[in-house]
Amino acid sequence: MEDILKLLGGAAATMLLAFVVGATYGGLVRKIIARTQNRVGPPWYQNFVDISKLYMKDTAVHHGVMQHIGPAFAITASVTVLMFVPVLREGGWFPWFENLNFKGDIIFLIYMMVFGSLGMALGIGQTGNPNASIGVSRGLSMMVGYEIPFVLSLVSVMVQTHTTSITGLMEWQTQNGWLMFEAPFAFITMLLAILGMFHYAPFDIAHAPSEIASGPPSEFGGKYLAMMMTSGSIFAFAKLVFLVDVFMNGASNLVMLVVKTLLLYMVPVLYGAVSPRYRTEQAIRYLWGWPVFFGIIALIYSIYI
Amino acid sequence: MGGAILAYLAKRITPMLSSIVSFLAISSAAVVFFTMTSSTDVVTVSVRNFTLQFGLNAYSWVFAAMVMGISALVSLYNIAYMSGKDRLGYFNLNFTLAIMSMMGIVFANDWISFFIFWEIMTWSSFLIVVYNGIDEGKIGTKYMIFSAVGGYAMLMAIVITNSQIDSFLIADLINAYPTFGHGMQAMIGILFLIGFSVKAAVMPLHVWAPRAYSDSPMSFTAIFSGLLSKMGIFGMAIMFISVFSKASIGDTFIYSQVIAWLGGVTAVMATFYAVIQKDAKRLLAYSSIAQLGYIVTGLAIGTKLSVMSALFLAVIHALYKGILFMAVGAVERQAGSTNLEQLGALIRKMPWTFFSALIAAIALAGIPPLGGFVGKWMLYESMITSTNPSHLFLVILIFLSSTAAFLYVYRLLFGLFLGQEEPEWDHVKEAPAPMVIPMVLMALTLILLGYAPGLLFEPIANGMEFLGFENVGWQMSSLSNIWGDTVDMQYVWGSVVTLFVLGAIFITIKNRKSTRYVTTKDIHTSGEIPEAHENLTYAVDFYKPFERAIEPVMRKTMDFYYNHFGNGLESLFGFVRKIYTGNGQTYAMYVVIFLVILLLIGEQIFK
Amino acid sequence: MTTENNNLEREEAVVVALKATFPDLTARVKRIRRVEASVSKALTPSVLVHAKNVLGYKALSHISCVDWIEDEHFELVYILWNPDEKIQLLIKTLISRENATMENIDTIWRQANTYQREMREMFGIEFPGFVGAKEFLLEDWDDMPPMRRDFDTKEFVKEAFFLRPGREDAKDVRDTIAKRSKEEIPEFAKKYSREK
Amino acid sequence: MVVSPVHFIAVPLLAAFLMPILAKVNKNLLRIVPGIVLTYLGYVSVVLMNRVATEGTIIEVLAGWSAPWGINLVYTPFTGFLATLMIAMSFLIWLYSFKFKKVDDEPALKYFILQLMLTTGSVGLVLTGDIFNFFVFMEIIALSSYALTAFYRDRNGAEAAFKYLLIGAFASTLFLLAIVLLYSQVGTLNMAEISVRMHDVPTSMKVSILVLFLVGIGIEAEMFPLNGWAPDAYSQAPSPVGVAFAALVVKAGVYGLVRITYTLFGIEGSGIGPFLIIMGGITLVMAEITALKQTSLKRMLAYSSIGQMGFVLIAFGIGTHEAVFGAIFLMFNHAIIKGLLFMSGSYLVYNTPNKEIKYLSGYGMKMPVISLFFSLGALAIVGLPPFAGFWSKLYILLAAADGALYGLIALILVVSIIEIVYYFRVVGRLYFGKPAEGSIMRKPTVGGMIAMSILAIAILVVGFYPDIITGYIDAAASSILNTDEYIKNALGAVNELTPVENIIQ
Amino acid sequence: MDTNDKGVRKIVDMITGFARSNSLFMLAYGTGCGDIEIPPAMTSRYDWERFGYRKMATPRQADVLLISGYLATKTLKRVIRSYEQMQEPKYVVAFGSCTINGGMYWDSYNTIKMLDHYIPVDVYINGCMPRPEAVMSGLFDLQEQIKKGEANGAQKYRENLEWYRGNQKKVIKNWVMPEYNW
Repeated sequence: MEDILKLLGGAAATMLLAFVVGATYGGLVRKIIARTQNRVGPPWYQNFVDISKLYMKDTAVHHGVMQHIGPAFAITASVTVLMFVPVLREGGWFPWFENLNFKGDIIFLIYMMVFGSLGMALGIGQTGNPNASIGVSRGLSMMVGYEIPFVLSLVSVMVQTHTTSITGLMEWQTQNGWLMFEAPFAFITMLLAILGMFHYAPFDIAHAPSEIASGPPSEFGGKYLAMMMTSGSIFAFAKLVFLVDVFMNGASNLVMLVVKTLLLYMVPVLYGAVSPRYRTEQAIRYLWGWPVFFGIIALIYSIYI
Repeated sequence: MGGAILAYLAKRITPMLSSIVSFLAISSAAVVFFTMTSSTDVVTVSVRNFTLQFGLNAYSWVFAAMVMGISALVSLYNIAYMSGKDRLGYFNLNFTLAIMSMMGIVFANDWISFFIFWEIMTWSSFLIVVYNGIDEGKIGTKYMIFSAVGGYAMLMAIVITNSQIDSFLIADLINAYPTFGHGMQAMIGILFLIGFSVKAAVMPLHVWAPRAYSDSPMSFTAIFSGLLSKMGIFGMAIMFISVFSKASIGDTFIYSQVIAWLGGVTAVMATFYAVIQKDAKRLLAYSSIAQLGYIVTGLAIGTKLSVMSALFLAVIHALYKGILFMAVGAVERQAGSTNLEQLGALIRKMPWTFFSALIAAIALAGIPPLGGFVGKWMLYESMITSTNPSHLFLVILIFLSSTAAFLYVYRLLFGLFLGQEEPEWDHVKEAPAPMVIPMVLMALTLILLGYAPGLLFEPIANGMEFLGFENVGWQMSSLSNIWGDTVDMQYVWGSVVTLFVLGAIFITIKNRKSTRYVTTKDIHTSGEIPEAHENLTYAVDFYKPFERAIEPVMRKTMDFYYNHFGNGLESLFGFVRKIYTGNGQTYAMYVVIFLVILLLIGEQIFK
Repeated sequence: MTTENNNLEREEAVVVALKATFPDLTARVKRIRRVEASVSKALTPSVLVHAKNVLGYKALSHISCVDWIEDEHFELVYILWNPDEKIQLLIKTLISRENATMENIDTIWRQANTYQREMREMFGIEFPGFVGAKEFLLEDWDDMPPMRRDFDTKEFVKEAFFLRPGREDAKDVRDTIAKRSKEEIPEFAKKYSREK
Repeated sequence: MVVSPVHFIAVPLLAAFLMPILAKVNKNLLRIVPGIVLTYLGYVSVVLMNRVATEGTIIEVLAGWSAPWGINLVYTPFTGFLATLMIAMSFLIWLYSFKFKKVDDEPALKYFILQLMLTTGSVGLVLTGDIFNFFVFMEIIALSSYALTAFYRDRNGAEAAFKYLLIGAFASTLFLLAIVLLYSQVGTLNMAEISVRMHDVPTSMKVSILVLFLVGIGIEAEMFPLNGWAPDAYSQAPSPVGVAFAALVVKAGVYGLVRITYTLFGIEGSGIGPFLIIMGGITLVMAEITALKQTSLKRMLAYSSIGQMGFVLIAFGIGTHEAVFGAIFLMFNHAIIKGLLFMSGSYLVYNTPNKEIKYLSGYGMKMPVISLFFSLGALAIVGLPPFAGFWSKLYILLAAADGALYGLIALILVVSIIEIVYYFRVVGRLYFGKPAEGSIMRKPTVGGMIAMSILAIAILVVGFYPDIITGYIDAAASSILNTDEYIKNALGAVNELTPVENIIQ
Repeated sequence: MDTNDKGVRKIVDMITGFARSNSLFMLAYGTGCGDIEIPPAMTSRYDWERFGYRKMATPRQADVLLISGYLATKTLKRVIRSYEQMQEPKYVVAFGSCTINGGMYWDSYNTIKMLDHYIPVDVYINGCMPRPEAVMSGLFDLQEQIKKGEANGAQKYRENLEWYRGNQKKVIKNWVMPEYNW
């Protein structure tokens, strides 16, 4: 009984950590984008204020059951991904930090990342807002785009290290060095893939505020929008931790974790801050172009080393 | 055993005039099947100089159970779906015949009875495909030609095997196969594979499938795509596991490579076609071809894990494809059309259908908590952990098709159930009870299989052991691959469901009082108030951007080549027909010439 | 630029050309690059077609309407522009105020359609055979066409809208601001103040 | 009542000639007489079949002359089986055409006489042991079928009959020439003796005789280059005659071919086998391909029956016991299925302009029973499992596989795919087109319905439980194969010069 | 924890006030000429994002409705519709003299003169199109009001809806009012 309590406590702590770090990253990103546009930019805690204000909204409106439980899908997905990714290697500062993770299988995580967006898409579909469904169709098509390089790099990593679970990967990395260097092509493919995954500028056609009135979440107000933003930030953090675990052998303590994740996060953010917006088919064509090319090299590399 | 045979014999005699009788017949057969215990005794029917043996072994038990269970449910659905349509007796006769023949195939121990029931299944399903009279695109003849090609290829193989080992028993072929010469092994193998891959709609031979699935009545398509195609898989599994594995290494490599890649290509191309379809039925037809592509790839890879995943996926596919087709049938019956671009917002009117369709869609897409993920996980693991490198590139192909599967799954649900509420569909009511019950039941089984896949692993494992694998390990609810990585489905299922419930509770409780439902007309249209008749659903050309992205791949369809081949043949036959000119003199002249030739060369022929 | 500032031959040539074909038309040169012609109502369409095809006034920039309420008629001014000669030609016609009607000329120029819609909504001029949506700028307007001078806007506003008190006359805001912040209005600005 | 093979010939001939007189006595008597005769013959054939099964072949010497000259009837299991088949079929044809030409009596009389003549001719041909007698019966068949084709006095009926006459006459002359040559060499007309003395005939002469025989009887058996006349004859003849052709005439032709090649010349090692296979194959392919392009239903059925005959030839060409068994089984199946198809087909197209298939759409609803028979026939002829056709095709394929003739198997299967195409095109149109308004339906006569249902039941029964007739076919196959046993019986009986009386009861 | 106890209540109000004031989501309706003032306020020179203001595309997500110029009766109809679609604590900032007393259109037959008779207005910013600094100062006032808790325009609208409806119906002739989903 006692360790279950400890486990749940740990899980709750990780969720809180994820939310806090995720939201601060959000704030930092807005500040960095502002700085690139030569403006001061909001304080780092701006995301917290936004989310708490949205939670404190008095009224909320929904168009039916599916939209009502849409955000629940999103939260489930992001928290489950978080749960199944080892946030800190054992023996870190906060021993009770490692969460419910067990072997943390990669293929399961790939599918889990899609679970959230599909669930949300169903909720958005129910709203009946044409802008929202256009956003969904673009978002899903884009998803097919970036999933391929994402999977290519993961498969090549799995083949190279002969294990399909993250903890297995981390053990492998402890022996023979970070995968970032051991499987360089896989890492390059991954970098190109996460450009698409985080929906920042070049690939933010799905949420384009100017064209389709902020796309999918256009009918989500008040608590639904808040729930979406919380799950968004947790999801961002979970993805980053996943990538750090796979390529940089995770982090033993919080500071290392934050540093690594921030560095990795800067790639899509900075690239996004300066680039215009792709149309959907251009995005798909791009994502199936160079990233897949590097991915194939990574695969060949992983087979024959 | 005798009971089961007796039951389906009973079916054969009573030409059902009403679907209720057919439902009773099938469900009685199902009950008999499940109650009967011993699975070893053999019934033989002797015909002239060879005997037709019928027996049930562990492997065929899996397929038999699947066929019986699903067809019993679907026949319940059939009562409601077909009520009010004409020529009911005719339809039900063939419906029951098809199911009976599937049971026959599964029971058959020897190739001849296998072939007999295979052909009965073909032509009875043909008579249903052409049932509702729409024959544009010559679907009836196209289906008949392809299944005839398949059937006759198999007949040729059977006949040749008999000439080699002059016995029809499947078991004899399996043990005698290694002794054949190289050429003979290849010929028999290829002929059998052609026969099975026609039914399993593998790429080059799949052209009949999309129209056949979408044109026949929905209650039959649930059986057609769910179970009939599995008979192809049933045969293919026998060939791959027990026969080819014993053949010389060189051969098996070629077979498994070619078929695996064929399966992969089928999966990708069929999914791309499914995404751009406008009609729900056609979309589902292409999607079932794609799923079959996965199963075929799983079989072809041939490792213990991949075959287990293929069989597991086969059963799961039968389940969720059954639900989806039944759901589309219910919508078609209630709303009158299945065009994705016109329908919308049926969720409030047909909640139960939507629920089961949602569960089926989640399973089809392979999303974690449900059974679909288990099958997909094993398939991927088997490919990643497999030794030969080409499987790795195949993983990418399969993964591309399963991600694109999310697209058409969403388009199906969105097209039918979500989107704007139009006055045009206000009259739609929930489907009648006999339609909804089977759907919901199947959905619950899917959820159950997500929680404890072991329930299905056990029979599959016994079946595989029967076929030729040794000590196939299985756990109740955890999957593992040869590298020792495990996924504990109970754990996954539990965490996902609890989190979901928590999230749902939280979002409902949070200022419950002031959350209000608002119709889909009250949306942000920059201040305008859309009247009732204004249709704002965005459903036409839903994935146009995606279509433009994959456009170069889609230019030529397989039909294009087949039509060319068909026209070529047509013109050749036209030329041949000219020989029969029709006037007497030429016939007489033929006779004379023939006589002369014979006299001249008579020496050599009749020495 | 070719023209000396007050050499008006080209404008005169236009007047002569007009008079040649339409003798009973009074035309005169208003100023450099602008010629006026007043035409009877029946003749207007033919003059317009002539101007467009023969004299090269390809562009119809606007149709405006002047409400001479005192002598009971509307004056329609068709403003044409000759891009090559760079001369503006004004064709003026007088139509009666009561149930005013005018030929529909959107066959000659498409854009006349919009101007005519505005004429119909704002002045109540009917253009028979003219196809255009009823509502143009005003929504659910059931009063009489607002641009006519017999429509008393002040009265309408007082009755339709709420007026914020304290704005009875158009007081000069600068004095109040200067008084509030105790500054002296500078000398040169004084002569504009209305305070006196 | 003494029962002997001679009755098969005597009784129907007698009846045929008595018919005109009887017709004068009572108008509808002429319809009943053939029925009585055929039932009696049916009884005779059943009794004889049992006797053959028990004691072996029955030899019947006519009018006391000994073997070289006398005519003797040889009733072996094979010929017996064919005879019973033919009688049964002609009985059904009689039933089918009972109400034929109700309107004016005069042609009906001619029709029934000719029908009886046709039956006697074919039965006689099958039973006779003497080559010349064989020729005589062949002539009877030919003559009666010429007349029957020309029954409808319209233009293309006459043209078809003329074509048939032209080529038929050619055939008989060749056959006669062959007999003359043979007689000059061998000096006897009895088949058994010929086969005994055949080996000392010089090869070149032997070859030419064989070629003449082959071409002569080939025309009757519709081999490839020689079957030009068949499709026109089939399609222009009235429907019951079409059935007669399919059931009787072609069977007789094939029997003749088989009898000559097997008994007279012996099949082993003499190259006739492969020749038959090749010719059969070509016939099969050509017939099926042209059938695909046909627009009129009856021509299509005609070509398809030619194709089936080609298939039988292939089977006989292979020559093993298994193959011959398959061939006989296929002949049996072909007779009943083609009979059903012709009967139901002719009802369907009775009043469509020149028998076009495309007017048939939607007949499924209007004439449910007839179209059910037709589709049953179609399913069976193509060889789909639960029906009769499947077993025969299977046995032949098995025989071919034993002989390692893989190319042949592939050819047969490809051709049966073509067969499926054009049959199912018709079935599909029957059931699932939209019925055209103006098509008036032809109500089937009671007799026709009975005949068709008997055939349908026969197909189903044989399909589900083939063992009923496999026993007889086995015996038939073995009897045709071992020629020396045939010779022993035939010569043995003749040497003792046993007159007709003391035939065993 | 007894929320109606004075001290705790104050803390809760303080937090909600802080949150609501420091993250205002603008639905800039861009009706009149004032909308041209907002881009400079957003971009690098004035950058109102540092105070937590953000421009949102749909009324569902927005808190503040910026009415930035004269309102013809036609646009008033859409503005009311969007206002009603916004979620509860919502504020209206109207700037430009045209919303205060009709501005230079004071005698025009189809512009409304006093906005607050039709929808409750929390902050008026005068000036015939106030410069970005004025807009910013107006928004600061709004933030002060929110912090003090006085910005209860939505509540006022809800309470005397009939009065508002009456005024609106007076100007907009046959517009059928969809029911208000507060």
